[in-house]
Amino acid sequence: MTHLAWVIPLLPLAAFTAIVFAGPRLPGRGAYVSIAGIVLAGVGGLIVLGEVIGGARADVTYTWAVLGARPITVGFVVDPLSAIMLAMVGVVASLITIYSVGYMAADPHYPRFFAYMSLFQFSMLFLVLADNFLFIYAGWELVGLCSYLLIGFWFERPAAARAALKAFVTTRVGDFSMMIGILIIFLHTGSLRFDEVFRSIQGGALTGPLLTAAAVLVFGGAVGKSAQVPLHTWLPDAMEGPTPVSALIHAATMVAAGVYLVARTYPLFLASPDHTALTVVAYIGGITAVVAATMGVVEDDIKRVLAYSTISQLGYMMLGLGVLGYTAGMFHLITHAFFKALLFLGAGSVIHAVATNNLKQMGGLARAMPWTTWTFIAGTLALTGIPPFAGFFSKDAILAAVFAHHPVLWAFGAAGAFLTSLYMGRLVWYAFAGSYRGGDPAAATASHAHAPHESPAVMVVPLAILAVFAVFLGWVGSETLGNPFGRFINFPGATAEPPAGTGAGLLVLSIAIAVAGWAAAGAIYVWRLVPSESLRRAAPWAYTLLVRRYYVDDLYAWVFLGVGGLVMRAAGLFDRYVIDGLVNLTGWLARQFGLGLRYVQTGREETYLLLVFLGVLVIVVVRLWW
Amino acid sequence: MLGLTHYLVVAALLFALGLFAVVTRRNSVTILMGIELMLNAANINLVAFNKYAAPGAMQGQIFALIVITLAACEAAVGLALVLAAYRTLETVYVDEINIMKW
Amino acid sequence: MDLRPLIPELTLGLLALGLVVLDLVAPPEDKRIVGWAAIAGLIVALFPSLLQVSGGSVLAIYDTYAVDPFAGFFKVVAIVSGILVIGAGLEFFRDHPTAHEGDIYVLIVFMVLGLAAMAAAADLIVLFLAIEWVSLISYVLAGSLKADRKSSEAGIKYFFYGAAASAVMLYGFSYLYGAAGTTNLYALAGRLRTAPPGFLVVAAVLILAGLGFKISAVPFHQWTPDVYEGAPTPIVAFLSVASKAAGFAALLRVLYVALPPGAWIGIVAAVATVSMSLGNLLALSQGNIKRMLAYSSIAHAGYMLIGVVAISAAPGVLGSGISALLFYLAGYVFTNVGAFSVAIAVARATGSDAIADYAGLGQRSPLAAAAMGAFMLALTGIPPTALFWGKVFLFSAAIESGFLWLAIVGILNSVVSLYYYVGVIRAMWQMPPAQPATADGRTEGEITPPVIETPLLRAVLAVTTAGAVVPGFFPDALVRLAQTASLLLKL
Amino acid sequence: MVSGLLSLVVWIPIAGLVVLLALPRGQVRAIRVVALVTTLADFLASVWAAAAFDFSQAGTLQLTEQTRWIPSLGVTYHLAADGLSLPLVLLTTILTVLCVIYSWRVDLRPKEYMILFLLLETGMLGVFLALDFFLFYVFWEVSLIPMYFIIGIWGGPRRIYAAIKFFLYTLVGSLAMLLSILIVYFHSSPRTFDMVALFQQKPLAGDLHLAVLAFWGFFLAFAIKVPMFPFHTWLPDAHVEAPTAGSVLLAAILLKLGTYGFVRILLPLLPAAFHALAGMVAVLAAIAAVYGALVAMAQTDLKKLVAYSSVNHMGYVMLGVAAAAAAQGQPALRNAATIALNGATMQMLAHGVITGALFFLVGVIYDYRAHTRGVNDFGGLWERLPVYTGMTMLAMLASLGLPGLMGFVAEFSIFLGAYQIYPAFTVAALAGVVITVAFFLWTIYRIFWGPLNARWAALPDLDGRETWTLAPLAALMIAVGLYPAPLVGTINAAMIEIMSLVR
Amino acid sequence: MSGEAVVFYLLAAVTLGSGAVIVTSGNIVHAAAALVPALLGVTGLYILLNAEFVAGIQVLIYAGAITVLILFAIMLTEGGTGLGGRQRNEQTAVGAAVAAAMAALLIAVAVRTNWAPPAAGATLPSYTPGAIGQSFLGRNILVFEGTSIVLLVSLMGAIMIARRED
Repeated sequence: MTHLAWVIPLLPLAAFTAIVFAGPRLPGRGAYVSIAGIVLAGVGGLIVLGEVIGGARADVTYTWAVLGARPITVGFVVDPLSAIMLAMVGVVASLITIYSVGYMAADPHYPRFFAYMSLFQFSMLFLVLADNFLFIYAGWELVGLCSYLLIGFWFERPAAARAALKAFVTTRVGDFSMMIGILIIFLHTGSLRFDEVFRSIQGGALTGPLLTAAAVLVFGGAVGKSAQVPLHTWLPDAMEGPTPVSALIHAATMVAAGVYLVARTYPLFLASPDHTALTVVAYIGGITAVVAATMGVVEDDIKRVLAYSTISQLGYMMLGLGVLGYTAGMFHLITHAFFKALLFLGAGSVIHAVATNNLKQMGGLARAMPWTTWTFIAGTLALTGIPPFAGFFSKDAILAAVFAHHPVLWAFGAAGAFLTSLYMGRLVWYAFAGSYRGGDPAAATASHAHAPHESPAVMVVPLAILAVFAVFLGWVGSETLGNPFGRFINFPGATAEPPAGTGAGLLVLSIAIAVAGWAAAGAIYVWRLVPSESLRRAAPWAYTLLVRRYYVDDLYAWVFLGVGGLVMRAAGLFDRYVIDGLVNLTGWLARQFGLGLRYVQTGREETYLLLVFLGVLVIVVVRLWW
Repeated sequence: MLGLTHYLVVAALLFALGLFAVVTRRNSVTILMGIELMLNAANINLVAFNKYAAPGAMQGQIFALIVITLAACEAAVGLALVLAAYRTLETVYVDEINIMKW
Repeated sequence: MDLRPLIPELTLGLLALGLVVLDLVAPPEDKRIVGWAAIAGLIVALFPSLLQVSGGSVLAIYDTYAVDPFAGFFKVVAIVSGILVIGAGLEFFRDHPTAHEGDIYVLIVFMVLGLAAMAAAADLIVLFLAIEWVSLISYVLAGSLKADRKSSEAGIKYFFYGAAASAVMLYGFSYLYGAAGTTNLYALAGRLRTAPPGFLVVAAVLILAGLGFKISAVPFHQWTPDVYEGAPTPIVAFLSVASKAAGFAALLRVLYVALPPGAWIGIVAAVATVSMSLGNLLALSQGNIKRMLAYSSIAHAGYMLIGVVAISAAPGVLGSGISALLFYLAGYVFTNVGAFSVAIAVARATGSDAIADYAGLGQRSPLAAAAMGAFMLALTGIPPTALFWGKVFLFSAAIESGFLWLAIVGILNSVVSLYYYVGVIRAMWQMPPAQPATADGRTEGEITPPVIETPLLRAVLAVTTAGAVVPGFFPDALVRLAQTASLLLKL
Repeated sequence: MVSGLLSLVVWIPIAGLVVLLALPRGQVRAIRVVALVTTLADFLASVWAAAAFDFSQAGTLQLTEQTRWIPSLGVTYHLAADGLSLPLVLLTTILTVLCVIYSWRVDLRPKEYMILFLLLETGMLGVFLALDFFLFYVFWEVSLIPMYFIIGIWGGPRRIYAAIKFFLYTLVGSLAMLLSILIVYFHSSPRTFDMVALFQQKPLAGDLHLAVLAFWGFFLAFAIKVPMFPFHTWLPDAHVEAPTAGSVLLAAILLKLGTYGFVRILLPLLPAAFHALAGMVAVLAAIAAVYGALVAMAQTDLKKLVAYSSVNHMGYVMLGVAAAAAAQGQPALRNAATIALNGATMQMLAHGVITGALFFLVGVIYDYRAHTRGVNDFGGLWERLPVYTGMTMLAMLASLGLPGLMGFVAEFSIFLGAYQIYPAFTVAALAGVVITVAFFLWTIYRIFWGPLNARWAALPDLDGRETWTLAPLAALMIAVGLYPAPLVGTINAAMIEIMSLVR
Repeated sequence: MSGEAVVFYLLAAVTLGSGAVIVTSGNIVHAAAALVPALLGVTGLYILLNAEFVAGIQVLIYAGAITVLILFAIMLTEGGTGLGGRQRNEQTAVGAAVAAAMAALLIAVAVRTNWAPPAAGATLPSYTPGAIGQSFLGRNILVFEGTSIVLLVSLMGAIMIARRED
């Protein structure tokens, strides 16, 4: 059914349409329809994956429109890259959608939530299958829209509404860059289809700095969507959305679309002279990996910590792609999708139980909610790169690739790994260890009369399934098993083997770094050898810098809201008083001119008579002597 | 030698006198007199041209005759209007007749 | 002597004399019969004139009188406007009882005859006579509401202005005679060819003073607002169309036949520019409908002067200044008389000529308001109306003869004019009818009574609206007519 | 083929108008029914015309009717449709139907109201179908007058100012166009007013100075109507004061008369002059795109905001047109220009549908519910008015160019084509898109999101009539957005034909 | 200087002098009285120009009818004193300048134009009343008839205007 892969996205779309028009009347108030849609899609995705592994490929094209003399053909491609994404999105989204049934149970806008989820799933699958810039851009915008709608799902909360707005506009800035990149590419290659574009580029249609510029501009879109520095600020705010949304969109799938875009258009980047474009990708990724991680260390909101973690991990993926670690980057994308979804869903389970996002008000949840705790810890271990969990394999592959090409960036990666363990350790201790610090006695009587308790099965089961992936998925990329993933997803010419002999050493080193992070977390938060307060006192500026998120948000607020608002108001006043003023002035002048002139019409005959003769004289004089 | 130009100059001066009366006098009757002077100036021209420039026919004199007749008509109508205006507006000074302006 | 070419004039003369008798015998309390008789007679007199429009060209009565389609066209214009104006007058004088109502109709018919003579005069003497003839009657008619202070003032102002202007013109005529030794326009042409340019300019300007006064062109326009405001409205309507038309006829014949173009083209172009601009700018701030239409009429004189300037030998109607002018005049007659007719009807109802008192007319009297709206849009030159085509023809004539800038001036002026024409429309439809609150704060019902739409008024409005609008849709017949009539007799 | 079909389309509203004239003023219901039946009949007639239209030959003018109108001037009654005009005609007829449905509740002088709308419909349709300059001009002006009255009588508090401003401003342009028409006529040989003949003749091809002069005349007329950047200030005033249905037709159709003129007349008639000035047009277009968006963002009146967004969107259209003009004489750019022109035409339609819907939506909230248009007066309406919110967000998202909706297809094509010709301006226009996104989202945020403003706790959601007014437009936005090929194909054929005349 | 010239200058002086009185006199009756010598001076010029018939008519109509009319009008409006207050308006200076300029212009034209030269061998015809009458019934019949109508119309108009409304 590889040739019918285009049907897969339509399943969630059908679910979306059904829920929009018949919402509450559907089984499960729409939830079941939505689940049916995505599960079917997921199954389809797995089947396609299987067939592709078996060697099937497909590229279905049709003419979108004939513009001028040139038909613009578009279509869907099924190759390993899209197949693996299809399967990943299908599976993760299915689990998260099922989980949502429990998580959103009490929400008054329950059907709407599932409608949006289905729409998102459609958009994401559509994006993944795109074989051309037009469709990828379209899917890109649609997932952005869904993200916007879902972040703002609780639109009556001002913070959520603002976050939604911020997310959409910020990513649009990236899309602006991407669109310019697409325009450059179309101008020189005359096509929007990836295969034709790449063929033209190989044929020399687009070369040199312009090619680099085009690649970097396209990457700009990925920067926005994957929340890379400097367009990262929207993602932490996006945590205002319901937690399943954070898990699906802002951890597993949509934010990874930026990485997917780079992977999809990899020939473009590769063709850039001296790998300039890839270097840009690598540096942006490396910087993001570290910077985001540092901010995670001081964050108290459980979801925001995970958000910074996501940004940081996306940085790793970019880093991987940027250093020719094509396979590694994509592998990390897949593993990350599972364990980060797991972490978010776990966090959601926690939040569901304690009704707060603040880590400081949790604690001791391990006893109350064992399933959640243990699956969460599995995810954490995967994230921090502890073998043999999934993240270990993928992150290690990236670090190895980085070391092969950019030892400097390897330091970034290593620092990021250390910080990852640190903040995740902090999170785990705060949330699950110790004793319960929340439950304000007064408030406790109201809704959460009881102490925190385990979530319902509909939420726990997906956690468990995801945990299985988080634990075992890494092996598909393991060299010991012959790296089946690498054989499936690879890019000719993009190889990143670390220098001979360094492989094992690096492996040990990266494990050591991850463990060191854990140890540091333990030292600071558990055993309190170096209590966090003392650290804070030791370097207050550093703490403030991190809490203020490097002042980037403030800068943007100043530039876009302050200066931009000023420009906007100035434009408004300019239009009203200068441009329209000139228009009205013309009319006013004509009127005043008339008003002034009419005093010539004195009403007195002698003036009139004088002017008759004067008129004759003047005309003659002017005509004859002037 | 007395010639056409002499007459034309007299006519021009007479015309200017009439013009002066028309534009500077307040009393409408005097303005009418000024207009009569202007018409007479034109008539001098016509008759003089008839003699010096177009002696073959008598169109100039005919024209002058018509002008004289029309001047009489004009005077009659004009003075009637002045009288009527005097009744309603109670003035013959044209600069006082300016209900309508601008 | 062959009198057949003079049949239209003879008909009109006999009609006028018959009306004099009728006026004498008609009972003093019912002089309206004279008006009806005049209308009937004029309708009869229309036909011989119509025949002349498509007839041949001939110089009659010892070459003093031109009988050509051009003159025929203006005779038709004069007669048609006479009919419409007498119709409007019958409406107007219902509320302005005067013992002279019959005399006024008779004088109007006499004036039509004078206008015909003006258009046909081929001799300076005849022309001067005709102009004075028309002027004298105009003065009398303008001052004919003797009890009305404004009318008296209008009569006085008109008289002195006109007398002075025609004295200046007469002086110019005398110079022409002196330079050429003849009073015949067609003979003048040949003899003036050797005249010095300075002389020609002076003569042209002196003549322009008299004819410019007739057509209300700046700087000989200043009587216009005061006379239009003060004179009885039907008379104003007549002056604004018939008198102006005859003025253009005389102007065209004198300028085209007698004077070499170099002497006057630049001057007339300048006069056209100033007339359009001044008329429109001054009209902007007028609150009295008649005064506004006066300034508008000055502006329209400016537009029409474009047609005078645009002499070109272009075949076809697009590009010929004269036929453009004739077309425009024909449309203008209906449009302007129509506008004044509505003004008469509104003044009957409200007792006021203020534009502000047109408020709510669209509700109270939709027919009159719709007609007025059409007239205002037509005066602006919005299609599909006769004056739209008129403007098109005028501007195209200007372009064809190299006066593009004049066309641009005309266009800018059309825009300015929209503002005040729409002012009337705005009052009629967009302003609520005035409902002054009574002492205790309640609002009374509409205090302004609706326009009384008598059958006569309806007939006048129907004819004028049709005349103003139908050629907008189907200008072809009128175009052909104007084209034929533009063939002014040439020797 | 049925002859007279286009005449039928053009004149049906006049027939309805005559019937309305005969109806007594008090028969309000009958008046509304007659108006609705007339517009529906006209819509069906236009559908019939579309059915008779040979879409495989969409580039050539079809359903031609040509009879003598004013033989002495050589003016003919010449109507025909091609892939450019036919979609616009359909848009016009359908929107007029919707306007009549929406205006069902207009109680102030309904008879005059409906009469004016029918007259307006004839004017607009005539402009799109006329192929003789004078016929075109007459329809052009005829479409002006009813709109003046619609704004001036049924408008808001400053209606008098807005109406006269609209009238004066557009009259400046149309008279300038008249002058240019005459200039073109006098330089044609044989002299003719027939557009098709003139496009072939290109009368001023030899005289660039005069061609530029004539260009300015047309340019002024069209640029004011569009409206392009410095000539746009009549638009916000007119929109704010106009009654809802008037705003809708103004934005959806009347503005298109300007862009239609650019594409239909200026490009093929004066390509060399347009080419010489294309840079200027492109600059103005880019300014309009950015500046319009910025000014829109500064507005707190919802109608003004949408009005300025029109300035912004029409900037994209003009960018496409300017790109097409710049390609004159450069066969290498022909294809890019055609793409840009396709986008421009597409954007005309998209803007018509989307902005039409937006003005309906503003009207819904203003006319019958909140009686305010202050963006900041609302808040949290989503809670109370989910359907209304959904419709509005759909329209606004379409307007900001979200893929999958109609506006994207248009903008994408414009940028795709224009980038090859005016890369810098295209990038500027793209920046305008970002600002557009920002202000539309900000507007959504302020009106629909956040906590519900207690003032509006009792507002009802869309009723049936309103829903039916909006549903067709929403359907169009989505349908064309998802499957643009048929429409683009039709337009494309016409654009290729027009570009072949740009030589 | 020939006798003709002497007479001419005398007549010109009388005409222009009286004219000056008309336009400057503060008493309107004096002005009206000065009209008579001015018009008679013009009459003399007509005689010098061999236009005896015109001169006769000038005396009859102008010096006779029009002057009398004017005097009547003055008496009816100013009560016969002729002293109605200020006679001159504020624009005297401008008016004088315009008059002077106009005179200069007209004189310049009169002097510098080469007026139509008399046709070779053309002699002055005899301008007898008979000849003029012949002309009026022949070549100028239209003017003649027209003038009569204008006279009738003016009469009607003047009566209509001057009569008090009953």
